[in-house]
Amino acid sequence: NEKENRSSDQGKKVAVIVSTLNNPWFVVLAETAANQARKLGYQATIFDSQNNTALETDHFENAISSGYDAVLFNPTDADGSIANVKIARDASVPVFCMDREINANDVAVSQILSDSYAGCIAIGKYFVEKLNKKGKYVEILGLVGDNNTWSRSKGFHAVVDHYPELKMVAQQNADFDRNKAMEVMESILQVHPDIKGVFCGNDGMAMGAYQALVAAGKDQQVMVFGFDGASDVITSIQQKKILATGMQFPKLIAKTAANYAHEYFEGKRDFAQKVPVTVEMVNQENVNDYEAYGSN
Amino acid sequence: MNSIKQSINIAKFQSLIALFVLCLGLTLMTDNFLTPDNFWNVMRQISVNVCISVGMTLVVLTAGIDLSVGSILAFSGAVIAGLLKHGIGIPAANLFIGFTPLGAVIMGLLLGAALGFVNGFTITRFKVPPFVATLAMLTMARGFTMLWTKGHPITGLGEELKFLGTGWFLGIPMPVWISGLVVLIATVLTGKTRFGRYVYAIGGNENASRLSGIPTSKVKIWVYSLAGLLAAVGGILVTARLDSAQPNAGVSYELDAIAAVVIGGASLSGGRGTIIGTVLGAVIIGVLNNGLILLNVSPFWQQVIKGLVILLAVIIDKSNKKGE
Amino acid sequence: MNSIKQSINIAKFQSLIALFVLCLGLTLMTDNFLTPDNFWNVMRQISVNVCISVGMTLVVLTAGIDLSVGSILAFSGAVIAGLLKHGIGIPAANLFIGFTPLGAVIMGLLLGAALGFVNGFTITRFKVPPFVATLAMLTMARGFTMLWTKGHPITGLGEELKFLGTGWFLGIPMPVWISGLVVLIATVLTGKTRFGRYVYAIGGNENASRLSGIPTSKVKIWVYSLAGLLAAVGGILVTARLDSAQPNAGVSYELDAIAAVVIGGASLSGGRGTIIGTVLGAVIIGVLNNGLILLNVSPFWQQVIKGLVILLAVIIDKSNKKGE
Amino acid sequence: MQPLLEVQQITKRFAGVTALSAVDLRLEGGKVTALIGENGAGKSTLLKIMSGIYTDYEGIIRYKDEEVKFSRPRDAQDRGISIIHQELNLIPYLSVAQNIFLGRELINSFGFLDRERMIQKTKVLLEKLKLEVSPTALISSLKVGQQQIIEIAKSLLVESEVVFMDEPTSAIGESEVEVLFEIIKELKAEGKAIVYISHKLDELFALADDFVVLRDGRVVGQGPVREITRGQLITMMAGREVMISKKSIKNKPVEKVLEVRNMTLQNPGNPQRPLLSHINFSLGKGEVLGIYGLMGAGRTELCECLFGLHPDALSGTIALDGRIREFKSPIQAIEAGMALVPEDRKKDGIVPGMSVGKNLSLTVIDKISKFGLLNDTLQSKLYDKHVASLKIKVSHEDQLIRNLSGGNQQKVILGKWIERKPLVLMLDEPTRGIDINAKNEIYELISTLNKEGISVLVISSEIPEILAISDRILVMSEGQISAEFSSEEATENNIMNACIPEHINQ
Ligand SMILES: Nc1ncnc2c1ncn2[C@@H]1O[C@H](COP(=O)(O)OP(=O)(O)OP(=O)(O)O)[C@@H](O)[C@H]1O
Ligand SMILES: Nc1ncnc2c1ncn2[C@@H]1O[C@H](COP(=O)(O)OP(=O)(O)OP(=O)(O)O)[C@@H](O)[C@H]1O
Ligand SMILES: [Mg+2]
Ligand SMILES: [Mg+2]
Repeated sequence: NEKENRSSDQGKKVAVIVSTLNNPWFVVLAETAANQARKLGYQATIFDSQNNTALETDHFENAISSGYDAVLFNPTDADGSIANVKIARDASVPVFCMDREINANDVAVSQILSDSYAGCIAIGKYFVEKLNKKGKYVEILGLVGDNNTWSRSKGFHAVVDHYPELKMVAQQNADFDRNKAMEVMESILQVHPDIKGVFCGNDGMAMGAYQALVAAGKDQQVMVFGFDGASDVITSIQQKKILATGMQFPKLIAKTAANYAHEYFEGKRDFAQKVPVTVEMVNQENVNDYEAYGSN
Repeated sequence: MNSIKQSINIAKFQSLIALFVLCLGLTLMTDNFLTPDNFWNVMRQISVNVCISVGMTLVVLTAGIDLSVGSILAFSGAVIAGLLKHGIGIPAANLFIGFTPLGAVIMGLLLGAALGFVNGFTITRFKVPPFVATLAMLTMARGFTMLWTKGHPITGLGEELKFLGTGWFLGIPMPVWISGLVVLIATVLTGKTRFGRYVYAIGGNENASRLSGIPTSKVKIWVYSLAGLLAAVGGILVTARLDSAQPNAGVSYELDAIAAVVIGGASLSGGRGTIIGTVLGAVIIGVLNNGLILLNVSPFWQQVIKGLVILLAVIIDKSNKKGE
Repeated sequence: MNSIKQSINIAKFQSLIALFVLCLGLTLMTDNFLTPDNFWNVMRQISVNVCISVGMTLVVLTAGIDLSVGSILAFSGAVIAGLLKHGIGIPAANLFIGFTPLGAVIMGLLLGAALGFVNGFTITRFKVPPFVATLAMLTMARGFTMLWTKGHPITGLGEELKFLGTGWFLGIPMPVWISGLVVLIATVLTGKTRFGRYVYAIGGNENASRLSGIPTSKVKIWVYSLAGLLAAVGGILVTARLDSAQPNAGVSYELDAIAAVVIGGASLSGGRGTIIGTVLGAVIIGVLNNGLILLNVSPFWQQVIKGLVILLAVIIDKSNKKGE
Repeated sequence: MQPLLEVQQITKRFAGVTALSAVDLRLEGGKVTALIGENGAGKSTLLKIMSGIYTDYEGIIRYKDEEVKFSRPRDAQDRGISIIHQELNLIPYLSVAQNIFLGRELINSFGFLDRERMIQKTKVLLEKLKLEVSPTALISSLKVGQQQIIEIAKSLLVESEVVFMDEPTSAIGESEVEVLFEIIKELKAEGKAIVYISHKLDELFALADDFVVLRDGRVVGQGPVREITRGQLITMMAGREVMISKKSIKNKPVEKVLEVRNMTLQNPGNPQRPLLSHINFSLGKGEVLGIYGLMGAGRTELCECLFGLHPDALSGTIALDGRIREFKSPIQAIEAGMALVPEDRKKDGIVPGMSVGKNLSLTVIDKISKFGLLNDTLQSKLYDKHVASLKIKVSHEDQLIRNLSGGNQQKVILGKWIERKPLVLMLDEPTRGIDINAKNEIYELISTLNKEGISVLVISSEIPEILAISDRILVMSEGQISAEFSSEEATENNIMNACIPEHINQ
């Protein structure tokens, strides 16, 4: 059809639509995807949805009408983003989801997923083990309107809630923000100086919580768990400051997505609907096998 | 009257030139700007901002401001989605009320108007500055949205609602029909009715308006209620387009709306501005957003450029008005 | 003078009662509110907002508003961190400039003041409404922050800087020393100097002030520069406390600052308000944030409650001022 | 005869002041009642109560034999009571017609505004008032005097039975005043009750049937105007005898303080017709130079130019104390020794939310500073000095200036300039809306300043005032100086003749 013709005689264009650039993890994801696409000989542009599903719609529409040939997509929302991917599908532009899932089959060509829920189950297990199945703990949530916040929280609780002697004494949000996490932790420590563990919805908040613990002289007593695999936290795990994090592999995910797009252009069509990229738990024993944001 | 027309013309003129230059540049610099597809794209994308900005224009004309529109949008959207999907159940009374799409939409609109009413009431009855009253509402309505949705999106709302967001009618997308209707009604309202005249008068000199027998509090309460209602219309559009109500929808939409109003030539100190100017302001912002993407500008630079454009638009507007 | 004292007293009185009730309630409801530890906790947490709010008070006293403080905070913090960590290198000229912590901090402060200056200049020279000028700056400075950091935090800034954020001196945390100093200087500045008197006069009647020989534009430019400078001080504190500059630091801090100013009894239409009132406003907000967490209130309800408190504080303030 | 409107035992308190205590008043149809009294006597307050603006008062209002209590201005309007306020109450960015019909717009059969009909009616009204402005002109483009006529037009639009006029003539010239008087006479003939407040006593004798004198919120005298003399009225108002001081002739000054040559101010909207053209005059040391002219003659612009307010559109030279100066801003003008008491007190003169003490010290902050910090004692001293020497009626230093009456506000503004000891003091309508007692005090003040060697440039729209205080009089017409008289030569007649533009005489 027309689209094929137009794109075959010149370099193809790949849109990288990412949920937010307000968090370094996503910056890594977006930039790796764009760079890989460029390496494969395509033009690539990053679109920032600013955590706003409606803005994401705009990006899809704009990308399609300005002739992008594929979308490497990091959705803002598992449900809300479905409509957006459908826009692309209807225009026969292939979409490859990265990191976050959309709750629909056969809309995206393939979803390369980092399973936060499963990853947090692993962390939950380790958490239970490290706290010896009892004691008070605190959970710090990300943005309360964000569905990643909840998939992480649910994965964690799917394990931890089975241990009645593990008591969550506070659950507060810190919007994925390091400073806010520190302040929240400072205040929580006033009421619950005797907690043994903190589970944070991402690594930035884990760093903030850790800093509050250091200031209160409780960094030895309280174990901090994060999620993401950001560079600060990997370093901190090496230094035995933070206990564990869930390593997602943004670079791997991004590259896979870009490679899939390349294969798609080459004619391949039989992609697996879901390609899980395991979230690996990084702890103080195995940290030397990892580097920030996973290996290349 | 003529003078109002004149100022409309000037405002139009200003923004039209800016818009024209922008469009010309984009047409020359990209292949895809001037296509019917992209045209409807831009129009559909601005429709939410147009609805909100029209309400904001009314508020700004009375020398007020409404920071709560984004949160009201989210709450109304969430309530529509919730009612449509789950209805209201009161288990104790063994009662369940289901809602048709129309019923849910009406409830959402009423909710938006009611929240706007609360804004207006606080402002007029307790003399709370609009900035503060609506700032408080911004926080509260967001909290209510979270409470209502428990932080989770509400999805799968059926074809009828979806049609409002994604359907076409007579070759024009539904959101464009809806925002167009809003603009039409608001233009008549501000230019041709007593209510509109009072809105301008209150913004021009509230005290004098009261002494002239204008029920200033009543008019202002109406204005904020309308702004809330229009935010709810925005909420319908956003929800319908996504077939999903997002709890964090509409965050910082108030800033885009205010930008549209100001680029459209209205004065934040009240009494001056037009609906049509605001629409042009919204179009400029929309074309800019679209154009920056077509031009493949990095998202970080986009912010810098948008800030500059807002500033330039207002500076040019100001300097041209000096000669008046 | 006396009248300033009086109005301080009234503002103090208002906010003090509110604060007292809040503290009493929290003391009764929790075991841990009234402890020295928690006291310093709250004080340290509000220190950033205090710095920003003091600058905001000056701006609001001149009947202006500054929406850009959060972005300026982020940009200054990022520049300090970047200079400290990487210095400035110009490979072409084979030039590299390293920065000591002091040097970097000074550069950050200068940057903040310079961005504030740009705000003031746009507002006075081109007569752009403060809301619009600083809205544009909000967007632009955030964009620059992203460009400077490439979206990544800059971490590991050394002990000297960290001391400013986490150290103690004579039994008082460093951030509290710094914000205390800011408050002290600002109180003298507004109450005891010609500059302060001019700030109040301009907010009270700009025309009359100009005709009395007050250099209104100059004073306003100073005010916005100071607000930018104080935002940069906030940027130092945030960066130093975290030992890391976050590109998304300070988002929506302007709203907290405005809330503090307004709860503190200042009028957004200018000419009325005090530094000490604002500080009390910031303390109220800080105590509230702290208390809601101590009580483990659900994050959803926290927003609703905060909105309500802002509203109530202002309504009580208004109704008591009626009798004046 | 049965009164149309009657108030009994009206008392009104503001925080701290009792503005009215136990006032009785009877208004009859077909009569003009003059309400007079010093600044702050309570005149405006009384009218505001009767027209539904203040609703918290004690006492009874009876209208057409029926006790009424208005809860808002609209109620009174609907019953046929209209008021022209002392302050202008117009919407700057609406047009003349839109303002006149504000709150009572005409609606066509579709429920939309009937623009044509409103413009038509406005035209008729404006013709009647002999005001030549377009019904579609924006109010903000009109001068104060023209705006005041629009206010009058607004109140004439409704059929009302009682018309209150609170100093309608304070901003308009003699010819407009005559038009207004014609209209008032018509209203009177139609059987309407009119209350007229003015500080210009001559007007009252020409117009009023009855008088009511208020002092400190009490009625201190009333009766038919023909049974009282001017002197008696003044004594009643002031509680003592007041003499209008006459200007004594003195020697011509030799030293010139200010010299203006060929000053022209371009009109940005209309380059063909400059706002000021080829102004030449000089001001001697210790001289009082009066400037008279009709509304819109350009007198305000003249002062503004000398104060550095229009640096871009100005040409010509200004020499102050023998040095050619170019003022780019008020600051430069002030530093060179100029001072301006502006025409619009509320908008340009006072900082309403500030105390009297602070307003007084606004121009001389350095004088109340010690070691770079403001000093309370010095400020109080400054305050005490001026309150005593200017006889400012104020209860304490921290009283907000907006709670003072107009005359006292004006004295504060004068005080803040006197403290700077300017070379040239410009007074633009210094006694507008000020009672006769305060007026006299201001005249005395001018002559004291004079003796201290301060030169004064004073704009006034009242010929008697100009005659009373000036050593020399300039008459302006259409942006030009049309005549100059020494105080001996000047008479009401030759001044009036000089200010009528030539093409009208032809
Ligand atoms: N809103 C107010 N708050 C406090 N005091 C007021 C207020 N309005 C008027 N007053 C006081 O009430 C008294 C009567 O004022 P009013 O304006 O009626 O005087 P007036 O006779 O109209 O004077 P003028 O000739 O200057 O217009 C004055 O002492 C004035 O200071
Ligand atoms: N901004 C303006 N645009 C156009 N014309 C103006 C403007 N300001 C003043 N004018 C015109 O300039 C002339 C001089 O006005 P000005 O106010 O100086 O007169 P004035 O003698 O001081 O009158 P008044 O006695 O009312 O103070 C008038 O014809 C007026 O209409
Ligand atoms: Mg009066
Ligand atoms: Mg004048």
